[in-house]
Amino acid sequence: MEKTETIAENARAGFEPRIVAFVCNWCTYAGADLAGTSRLQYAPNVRILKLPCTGRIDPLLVLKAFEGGADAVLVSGCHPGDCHYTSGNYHARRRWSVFGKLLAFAGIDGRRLYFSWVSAAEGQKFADLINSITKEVRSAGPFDPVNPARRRT
Amino acid sequence: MSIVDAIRADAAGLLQTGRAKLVLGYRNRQGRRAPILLADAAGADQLVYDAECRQNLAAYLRKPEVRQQFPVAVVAGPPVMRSLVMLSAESQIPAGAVTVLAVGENEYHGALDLAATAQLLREKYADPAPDEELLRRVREVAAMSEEERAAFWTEQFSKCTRCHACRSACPGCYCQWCISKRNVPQWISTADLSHGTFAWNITRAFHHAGRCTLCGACEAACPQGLPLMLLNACVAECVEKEFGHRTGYDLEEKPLIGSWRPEDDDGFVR
Amino acid sequence: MKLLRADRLAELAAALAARGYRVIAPIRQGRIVRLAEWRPGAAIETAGISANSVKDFLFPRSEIIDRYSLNGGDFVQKEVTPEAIKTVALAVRPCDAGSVSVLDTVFNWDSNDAFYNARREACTVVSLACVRADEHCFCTSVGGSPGSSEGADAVLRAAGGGEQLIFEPLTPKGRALAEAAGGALAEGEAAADPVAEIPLRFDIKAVRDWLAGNFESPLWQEFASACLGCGACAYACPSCHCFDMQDESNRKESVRYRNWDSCGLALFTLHTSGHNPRSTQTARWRQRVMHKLSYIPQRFNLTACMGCGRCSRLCPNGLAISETCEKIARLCKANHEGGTP
Amino acid sequence: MNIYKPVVMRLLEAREEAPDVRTFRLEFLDAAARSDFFSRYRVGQFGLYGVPGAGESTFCVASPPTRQEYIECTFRKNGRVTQALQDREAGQCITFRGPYGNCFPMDSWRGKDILFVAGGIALPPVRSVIWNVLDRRSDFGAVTIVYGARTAADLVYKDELEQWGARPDVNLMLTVDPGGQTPEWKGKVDFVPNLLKALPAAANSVAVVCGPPIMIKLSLPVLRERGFSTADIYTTLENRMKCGVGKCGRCNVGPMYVCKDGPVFTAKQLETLPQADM
Repeated sequence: MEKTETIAENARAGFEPRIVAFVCNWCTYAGADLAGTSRLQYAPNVRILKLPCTGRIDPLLVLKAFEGGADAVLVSGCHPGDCHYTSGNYHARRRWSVFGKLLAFAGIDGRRLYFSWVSAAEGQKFADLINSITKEVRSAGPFDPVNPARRRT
Repeated sequence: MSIVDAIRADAAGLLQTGRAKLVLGYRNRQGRRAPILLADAAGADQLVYDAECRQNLAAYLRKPEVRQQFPVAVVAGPPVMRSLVMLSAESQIPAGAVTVLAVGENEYHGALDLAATAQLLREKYADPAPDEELLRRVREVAAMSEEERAAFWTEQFSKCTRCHACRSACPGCYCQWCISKRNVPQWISTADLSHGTFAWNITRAFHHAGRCTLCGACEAACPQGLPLMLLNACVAECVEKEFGHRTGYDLEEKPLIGSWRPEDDDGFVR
Repeated sequence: MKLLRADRLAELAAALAARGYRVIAPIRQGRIVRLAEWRPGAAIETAGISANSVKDFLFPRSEIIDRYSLNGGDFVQKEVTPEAIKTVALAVRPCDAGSVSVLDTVFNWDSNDAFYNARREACTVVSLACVRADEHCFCTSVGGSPGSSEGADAVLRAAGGGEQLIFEPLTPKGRALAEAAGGALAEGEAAADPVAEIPLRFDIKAVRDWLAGNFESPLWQEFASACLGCGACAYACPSCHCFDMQDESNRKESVRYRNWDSCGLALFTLHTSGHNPRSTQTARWRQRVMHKLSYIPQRFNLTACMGCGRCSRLCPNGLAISETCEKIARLCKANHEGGTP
Repeated sequence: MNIYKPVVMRLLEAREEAPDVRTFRLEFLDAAARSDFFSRYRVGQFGLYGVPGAGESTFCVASPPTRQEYIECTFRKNGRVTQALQDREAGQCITFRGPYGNCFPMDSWRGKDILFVAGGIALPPVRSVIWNVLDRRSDFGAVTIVYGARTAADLVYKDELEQWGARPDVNLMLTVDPGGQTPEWKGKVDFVPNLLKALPAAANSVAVVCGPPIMIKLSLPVLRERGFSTADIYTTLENRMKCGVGKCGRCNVGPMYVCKDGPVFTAKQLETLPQADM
């Protein structure tokens, strides 16, 4: 597991990506919780927002995150079959597939929008996921002023 | 008998017998084509039909003034027929409320009910010739870098005045409270600034995933000439490739985003 | 008399831009000709009419009219000054220039709208008289004309069979522009070409009389039957001026936008209780026609329709003020001659 | 001068009048704004009350010009702005624009009998006129107040109703719609228009009528039958408004702009307006 940087060290590197993570309450949030209780360190750049299920994570939330200036958005929930509400993640999967391609077509592509399955037991996977996404976004650089969804007033 | 004469005869017949209280068709208007809502048989000779008829008449089925006149008849080419089948699959058309005056590329199929229309579409118009020019432009934009694509769409959306002609022209946009009208919370900004027009155009295109028949009415209606069909074509291509879904061929088709299959692809999920 | 070669309009634009004017002119963008900011190298379209009008630069689609910084329940009001860039609207149509008098009246009767007036002061309107018209134009039926100079600070008139353009300054702003143009305008004599022939399509007086007494007429249902209730006609119309005010905020700041609005949209008159005085599209189309051709004439003694034909060209469903007026005029003629409508 | 720029007011007290209905008592933060307001305010005018980030809403000024320490407004929580307003606590500020619109012609009523008719949440615009009349009681003849609501709980200004009922020089008739009464309800149980039938014929009197459209529609014929001419019946119109200064076109009904030519109209004027657009 590679050494994670603290905020102080990041600041010297200059660009600090702001990543918004919409996660489902039953699996990924529990996984993130497990990462915390297992003392796993992961990049502090992520802001985690808990929703009942990936089925409830609306594309409007993703647009609102980019509008507010997110450098990247992660949407994560239970593996197919594990959903507390049986089929929330199946619906979400179709929605992500179409919405992801539409946003990519409009200028918000794979280095800005990430989807993942993280179960309640995968604390390690969650920590690694956040670290790798942070690294990718840092190399991609700030999303402003390219971000087409950004509020400019 | 020419196609137009056949349409006029059927329209007059339906109005006289009362099988339709209103016929939605096209009229000649100073050389261009415009929708006409005929209530009396005498006016049937105003009806015309040719490739210039681009408005999707299925969009009128959400108007209260039209719904009060059910049953109605609709002059429909393949894209409009598919929209009618889609609307029926989404429970927007009561049984027997719509008779379709079905017109093909160069053939008139008579007055059909929706079941017969879906059958006709499956037999005769199952795989319409793709619009090569449109697909070329979609590839052209898709080939751009992320920065170029973002700049391209920011520039296109900057002309959008949020007049919602695209929403009014589309049969799929029948929500009484469109998301853009909601202000608690204000999901989509009301201003025509970049964040408002981007969120509006992307949300509009996404809400038609698996529901759009690529009829082109939205782009034709846009006063500022935005290339909306690029967004629709991108979504339609993904929907057909990923889920094998083609809109408007089955009265019982399940909504794309509202249904799922275990074997749906999720290779893009980490 | 000031003259310039018709194909050297871009040079006039360049000269004015060099003197600090933001130049707005009809420019082709894809299949649409739009009034947009002129950039060196862009060709100025002198044929046809732009999809949008000079209204966009006097009364923009969205404008911030109030700004607050927020701190929990408290707020601090911030100064908002109207933004007024020195602008020249070059080669707009006489109907656009004429619409400025409607906007001036509405935004200055009883109280003065500082935002509109700031832009209006900073804008010089140069209209280009029409030598051709299309089947949608009907300015002559509403008191306008293809060569009118009303509302314009200067008029460009084609001369020498379209080879030349006469630059006719009319106001101090127009004269200041001629002076700023400098070498781009040459001295000389030329006779203006004849303006377009636009047949009278209806008698506005007969239409207005009919409107005054026929609010309840069932014909409105037929006039509005094809309308699907979008904002295309109102947003393209040079004299439509209705607007909405919406606040948008995040935790730290809130702005109050003034946005265009349209009586054709259902939300325009919807009460919070759910009651909507104009609940049908028929009532909304009636309001559009009555407000322009009956109510504003009664209040301000001017017609709020310039006959530019934009609603007729742009409406996806073929509605048009001119078509409704023609039907009404035919009706009046039939009633007048005792025939049944 | 930015005609859309509001002034800031502090919320002194918020009183719960009925379910979801609250009365705000507001004071101007800036003395100059206060004197400017009261130099122009006449009873019947309205204002736009706002919360930055939510927007502005239109209500009448419910307190009379004879009381210049504060202004009051009463409103029901129904949408985004009224929700934001009702979330405000005493001591916090809101924005205000006004006074806008025309007023009740009080001076022309000198010496006349006055009948006030109100329904439900429409009492506030009438209440400002009632207090204005009662503050100059000797200028006017007999005062009759007929006020009804769907249920007893929906009656607003309950304490003031008692004050008016206790006054010898005011004839107060309270009612609730059938089925809206509570066991201890002492007032009448009937619709407001029916109460008007029992009134004495109008001699030298004017009527102020405010309420839901159905109440006005049923009350007008009864008042006409009791001898009120349409020129003597006044009402306020509640159109949707945004700018309040005759620019945005939203409140346009017929040739009238309700925010400039109204909100106070006589029944005679209302008859000239297109009824379908009301």
